[in-house]
Amino acid sequence: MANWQEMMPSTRAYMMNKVLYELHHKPDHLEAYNDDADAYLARFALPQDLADCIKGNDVAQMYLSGVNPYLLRAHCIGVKIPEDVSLAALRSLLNHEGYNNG
Amino acid sequence: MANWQEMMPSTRAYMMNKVLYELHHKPDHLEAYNDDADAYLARFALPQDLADCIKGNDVAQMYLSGVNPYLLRAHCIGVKIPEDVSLAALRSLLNHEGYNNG
Amino acid sequence: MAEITGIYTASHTPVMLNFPDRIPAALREEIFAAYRAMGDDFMAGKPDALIVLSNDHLHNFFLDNFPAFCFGCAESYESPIEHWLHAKRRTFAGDQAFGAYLLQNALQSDFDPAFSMEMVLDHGSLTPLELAGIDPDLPIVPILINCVQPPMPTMRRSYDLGRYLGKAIADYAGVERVAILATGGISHDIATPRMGMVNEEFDQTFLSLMEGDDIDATIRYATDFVHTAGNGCEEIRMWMAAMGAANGAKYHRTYYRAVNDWYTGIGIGRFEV
Amino acid sequence: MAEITGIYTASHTPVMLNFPDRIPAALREEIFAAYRAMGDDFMAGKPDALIVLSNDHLHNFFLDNFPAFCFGCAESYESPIEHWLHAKRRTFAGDQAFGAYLLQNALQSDFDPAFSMEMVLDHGSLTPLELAGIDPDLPIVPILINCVQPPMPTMRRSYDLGRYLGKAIADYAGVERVAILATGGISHDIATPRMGMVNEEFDQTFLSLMEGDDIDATIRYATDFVHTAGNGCEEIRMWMAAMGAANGAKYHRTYYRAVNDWYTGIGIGRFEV
Ligand SMILES: [Fe+3]
Ligand SMILES: [Fe+3]
Repeated sequence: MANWQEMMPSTRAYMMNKVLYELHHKPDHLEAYNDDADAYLARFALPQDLADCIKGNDVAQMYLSGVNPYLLRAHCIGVKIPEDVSLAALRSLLNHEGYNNG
Repeated sequence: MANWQEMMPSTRAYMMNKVLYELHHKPDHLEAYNDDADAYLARFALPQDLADCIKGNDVAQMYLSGVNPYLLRAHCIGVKIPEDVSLAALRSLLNHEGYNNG
Repeated sequence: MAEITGIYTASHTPVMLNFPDRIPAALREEIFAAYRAMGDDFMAGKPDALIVLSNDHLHNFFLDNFPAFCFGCAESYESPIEHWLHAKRRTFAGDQAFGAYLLQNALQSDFDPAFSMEMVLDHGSLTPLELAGIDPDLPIVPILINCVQPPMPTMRRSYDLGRYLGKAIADYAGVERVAILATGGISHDIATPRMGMVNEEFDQTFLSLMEGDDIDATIRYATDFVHTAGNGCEEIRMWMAAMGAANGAKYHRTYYRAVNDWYTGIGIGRFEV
Repeated sequence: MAEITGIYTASHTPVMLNFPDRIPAALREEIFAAYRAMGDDFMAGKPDALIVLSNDHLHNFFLDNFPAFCFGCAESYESPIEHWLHAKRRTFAGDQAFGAYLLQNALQSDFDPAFSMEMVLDHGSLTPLELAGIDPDLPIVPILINCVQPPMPTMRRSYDLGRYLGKAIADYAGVERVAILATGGISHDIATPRMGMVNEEFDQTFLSLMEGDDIDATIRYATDFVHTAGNGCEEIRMWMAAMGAANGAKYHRTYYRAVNDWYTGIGIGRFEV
């Protein structure tokens, strides 16, 4: 049990963090993402599996990728993933072997 | 004699710093400034005297306003103020009472 | 030479504002009343300035330039920065001269803070000030500690920062009366599988240690057990800093509840300075 | 346990690349040859990694979040960031694991650096590496010290940071051979009325102190007289850090010229580690 997936962000986590950060802090980004998620994500040179789990609102997989949890939390609220859905997705990992290897 | 006009940036200096920083670091800003300096400067809630000395390439007055000298230097090169003109403007302040009160 | 009128610690969470209805109305009112009581006590000290010890939640700062400590040196601060936060916009007055003094002296005292002349404060600073009813015209100096992205400053270093602040405030001639609000914690998880599973045992032990006399034991407990109490619990770095500023003054809690449906162990208290 | 193959100090200035013709060709060739000689000596040590001690010139960092120290933890670094710099673009390899190690240990050792996982290095790092002919595939860890916007870390604190780095490098198992390049200074003014009036007397005294045995006297001279030698001279903080990492090893200059038409006292040297 640990508080963090990664004690130093990996480059993969950094790349996903950058998308989630810009999406909710740069003007017009959220609108562009909502209009066309694929086109928006193509702006970032993101590995396909990371792009897929963002686009698919796959909260569990985003968590396991090492994304910063505050960025993940803000993203869940910001793109209006229902609270009980995101909570259930996270809870599903409680006994997952990849949980909290930090 | 001191190395700095201000040992902590004043809010006025901050405002001018922000213009000179964004002008040379944000995409399309330099082009927008070159196209229409007044319109570009109007994006910033800048006191008129500060806007005037930027638009007028008044290197001496920018210096005295407390602008960060690295931002000033990059601006002089970036907007192609001739090297000998900016140097002469700065030199003209050597005996100015407002020089280096830091 | 400034006098410290009060040093307060209080949890914060955006859930209070975004999902207030996830808990019963009576509990919500009890919690809000506890924040108002802190605010009343706070204002009774008639401070001229407020040091807000808090943290940015990856809004002003990103991983391209993430500070361990950041001192605010602006004339004013807009809030909130979160487009999704259910809070009305407000502008806090900033005490720029006080911030610059604390910054300059910190650099002379072997601390290495970043500084900021423009920040839009997030819920971490806004929520407790809002709920406590603090006048936005009371000039603030935000001092932000990285609690949200490893690697972070240690608990002891955060305590040392507070020690520095206590001394520097006492030496400052620019204001007469200064309050400190340290906000964050206690046990909570943000966007992890444990979210909503508050570790009340951690919180009770931690609060008892805060109320005791053994500063080293408190720092050690915070260091060694924070991993059992959630990533949001890392924010007790601000409590460590408050304890440093209090320099041995007695702490007592004024409120505590483990509120699982707000995901947070909500603790409020003050030092007897 | 890594061995330090060499600790180098060298001035940098964009003028070298932007306005090379402001000085006579023979002088320019003499200077470029001195950088190449440093590079040859550097590569003869066969380092596996390079710590670049330099400073950002308000390109990556602005006053909304200005770090005193910033440790680079990226896999690679583009350069240069200045749209107006006459240099060809290149990408430096980064030693991310080494940067993370130095960062994490710094936070455990009572330093409070910011960290960055994405920076586009400016002329301060690029120029000396370019002129010295350093292979861009040699993995680097950029460590940036604020020398460009008061308030800044003290000369002594910069020395202490170098002391820390020297010890941490020696304890690191991830690479075998590490070089350090500290770049900045010596006397020069950037965009001030003194620009182009190099204080050669300061530089000669400073270099002699660097070559002597009295570290405290060197730090004191840097602290007390930097204001006579220009805002660009504040960059000798990197020389202080190099001196800290060298931990008493002898320094000798390999090149010095006061080059008024390049606005800079150009000094190059190395520690006998
Ligand atoms: Fe928080
Ligand atoms: Fe420089």
